[in-house]
Amino acid sequence: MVKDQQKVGWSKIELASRVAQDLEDGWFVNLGIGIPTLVADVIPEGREIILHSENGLLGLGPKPEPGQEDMDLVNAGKEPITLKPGGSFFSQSDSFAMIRGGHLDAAVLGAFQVSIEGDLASWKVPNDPLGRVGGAMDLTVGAKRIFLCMQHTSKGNPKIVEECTYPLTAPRCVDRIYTDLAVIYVTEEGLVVHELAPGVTFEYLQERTAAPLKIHATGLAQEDILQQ
Amino acid sequence: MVKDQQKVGWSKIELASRVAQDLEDGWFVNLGIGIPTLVADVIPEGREIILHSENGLLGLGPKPEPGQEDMDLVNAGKEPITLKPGGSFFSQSDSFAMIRGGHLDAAVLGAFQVSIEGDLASWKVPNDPLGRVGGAMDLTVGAKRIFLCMQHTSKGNPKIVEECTYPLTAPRCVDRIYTDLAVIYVTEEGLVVHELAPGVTFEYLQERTAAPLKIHATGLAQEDILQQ
Amino acid sequence: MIQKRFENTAKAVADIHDGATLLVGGFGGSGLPSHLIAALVDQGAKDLTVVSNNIGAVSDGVAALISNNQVKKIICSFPVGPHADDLIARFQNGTIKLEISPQGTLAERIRAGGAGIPAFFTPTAAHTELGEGKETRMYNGRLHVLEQAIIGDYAFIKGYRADRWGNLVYNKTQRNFNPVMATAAKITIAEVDEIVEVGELDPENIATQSVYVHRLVKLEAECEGRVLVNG
Amino acid sequence: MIQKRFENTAKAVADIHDGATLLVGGFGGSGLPSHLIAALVDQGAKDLTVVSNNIGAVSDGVAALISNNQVKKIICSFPVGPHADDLIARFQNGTIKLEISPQGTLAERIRAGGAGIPAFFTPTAAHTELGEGKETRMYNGRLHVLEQAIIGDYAFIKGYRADRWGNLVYNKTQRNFNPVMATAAKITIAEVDEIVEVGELDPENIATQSVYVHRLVKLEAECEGRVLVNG
Repeated sequence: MVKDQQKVGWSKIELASRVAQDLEDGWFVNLGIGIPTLVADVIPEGREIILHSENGLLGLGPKPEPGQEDMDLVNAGKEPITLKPGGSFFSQSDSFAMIRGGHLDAAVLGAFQVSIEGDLASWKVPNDPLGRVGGAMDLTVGAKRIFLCMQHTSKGNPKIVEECTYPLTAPRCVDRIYTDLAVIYVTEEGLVVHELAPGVTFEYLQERTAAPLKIHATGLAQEDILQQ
Repeated sequence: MVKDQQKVGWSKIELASRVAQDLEDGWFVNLGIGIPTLVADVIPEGREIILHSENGLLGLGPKPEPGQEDMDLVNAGKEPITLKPGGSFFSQSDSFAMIRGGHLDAAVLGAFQVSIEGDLASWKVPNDPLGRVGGAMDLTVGAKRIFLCMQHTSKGNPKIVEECTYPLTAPRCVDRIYTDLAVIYVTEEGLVVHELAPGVTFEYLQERTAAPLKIHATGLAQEDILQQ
Repeated sequence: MIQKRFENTAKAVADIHDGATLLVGGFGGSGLPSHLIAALVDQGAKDLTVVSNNIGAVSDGVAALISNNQVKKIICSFPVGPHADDLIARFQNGTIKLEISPQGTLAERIRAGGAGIPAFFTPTAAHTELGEGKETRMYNGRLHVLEQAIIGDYAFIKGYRADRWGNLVYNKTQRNFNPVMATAAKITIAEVDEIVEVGELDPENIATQSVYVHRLVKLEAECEGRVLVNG
Repeated sequence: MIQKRFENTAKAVADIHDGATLLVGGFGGSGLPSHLIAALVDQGAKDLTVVSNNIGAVSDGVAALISNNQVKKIICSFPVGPHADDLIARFQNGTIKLEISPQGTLAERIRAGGAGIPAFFTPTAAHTELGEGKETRMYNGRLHVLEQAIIGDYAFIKGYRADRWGNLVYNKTQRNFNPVMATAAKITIAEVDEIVEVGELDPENIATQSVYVHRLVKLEAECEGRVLVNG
């Protein structure tokens, strides 16, 4: 069901839901700061996905009800969250041992730029004197799969590019890119579009992408996620 | 009070008590296997000495009463012990992080040989194909002080020697040597006898020691520990 | 739904292949996963490399695998003990290789394996026979040796209580090598006394997190299983 | 008798010298030892090297020391945030040095410092600006960088409950960097909500063992203390 042209693509929460759809039962998944943290609120019913937060928590649940916030129970973005039954707390060194040791099935992260080869730039813009790496470099070398979850463009500029011009977080680490416009896989054959968001055409998507896109061999899905 | 000549020197439990006397209030102290484990049973009244066991325990207490043994609560020698209030359990990797990181005030260990310079040999006899290092090498590099607690001789052969002929545990690591015959400090000036056990003369001690001994500048103590 | 429970130890160890590297928890008999070891004796996988602290301390430990000729290499800190005769014999006739690692280095190498650290410098064993042949470097005026991480194909772990997700708690010094070995194997198999509902374990008090445990066997079920098999 | 309790934060931080290296726990405002930081602002020690994950996240964190011109170097993973303006200004005019370390590398460098490991190889930051100038080596077909341990002269830690021996438990994600920083300083100072009798904390559930904590301040006593001082 294609929506009104005024509203093309997925909203942030729809995008988070689209990512959540692809997280498999039994996976251990880290959520980075920004849109990825929304994934905790939209885990599909009946699926046991154990969410990891870099600050030392496994079993992250959705946002608390208003008034139930506990500032000793926060996510990677320092926002109050809840703990699911079966959850546990541990130190930052134990948390990153878990990350770097390859024990997480996926990490869902934000990005400034991602290249056709899956290079990721997410910690520093070129003229920023500081940068803010946080756990991104550890997650990109450690998690079994890296799923980006981001707006397709930034101030009208494409974030998916031939080659990153921003400082790298890690080379060749990204497996999939989920944006407000599409689901794109990083493959040996290049960037392959698997799904278009409502109201998005392939041409519309390519115009907003600074790297050549391919259509998935079995064709493109295009669904209104809200109908599912 | 010099004892009957038939029984010269300290018994094992007297020796352990003599070591315990020199452990200071508030110290964290590891006990190795063998005679050192007896130290846990003879900590002086009123002194808070927190004993560490390499298998992941701080706050080791004395042996349990007969019938109260718990095979999930054992020391480095796999013998049942007790836990003092304030004690805690942790993994072997955390335990050795504590040891190697320099956090223990002292370790009380056994020895095959110790040299005039404080070299320690305690893990392998020359013709043994196997050896058994356990935690000895970590303790000797990690603990702030190494106190040996051992029989002065082995089958009549001196264990205190000019130079170790057995494979080393660590070079220049021993601070003090407590034996059934004497208390000896390893110093820049050589091996200095601080105390003789009951019935032991300096000459008797030197005869059983394969390295030159010196008398402590302020003279020698000689006490019957049982009187204290 | 996450389900890590296996019906019995035999099924939990069934796929262990010849030549596998196996980490075995415990400190002597304390916290020793002896039922998993017994199942592996029955299963018969050969040419194993076994990483475990104490080898000859008890008869139902790694010594049982050695006596059954399933082991080609041992990495440990303490090979001797009352049940080391078969290890000594096989070491002397060259059918078993032995690598002695200081206990703290052994624990740290396993932790490093689980934590994505391939190698680290440690002062332990510098200037000794066990440091010979290893790369060395000076730090803080002291000689250090470079040690390599250890990763297992499988780890055998003994826990006290588990939940369905695979969270584990231990009882007292039963903990020892179990939590660290749990982190360092592709497949970690835990034998436990009890399996409780998800949410019953205190979240502040879980010593091995669910992410590290892949298979669970509850010991009572196992005993029943063995009776059935034997009967 | 072991007595680690100090009357107030002012006395607990009184001896911190100019040029000291200070580890500060917390993740943003969560588990942040903000009362110890406030006391150090009052105390005024200068030329500090501060190791802490988030610098500009909250006003009562390390940002307060920066604004008071007490810091010459920051080691962190995340310098930016709503309270980073003074850091940015001082970084740009060259009065503060900044070393950015990936968060996991930062945590591991601190753990290494506490564990007697002077250096280790990690895949994190290989092929990036943060790995530049560091020794590299291939392991398992992947580039790794050699990272150095961090040790503090002091660590500021926030705990939930303590006992007189210095054992600590934390509340939920308040744990974060606190347990690891507690291991890596010559003097670790903990501010806690409560001090209980020795033996009241569950021995299975102590996240920071007594050996790592040298000074304790109970926050209520501290608040009274500050009122007295101010009155």
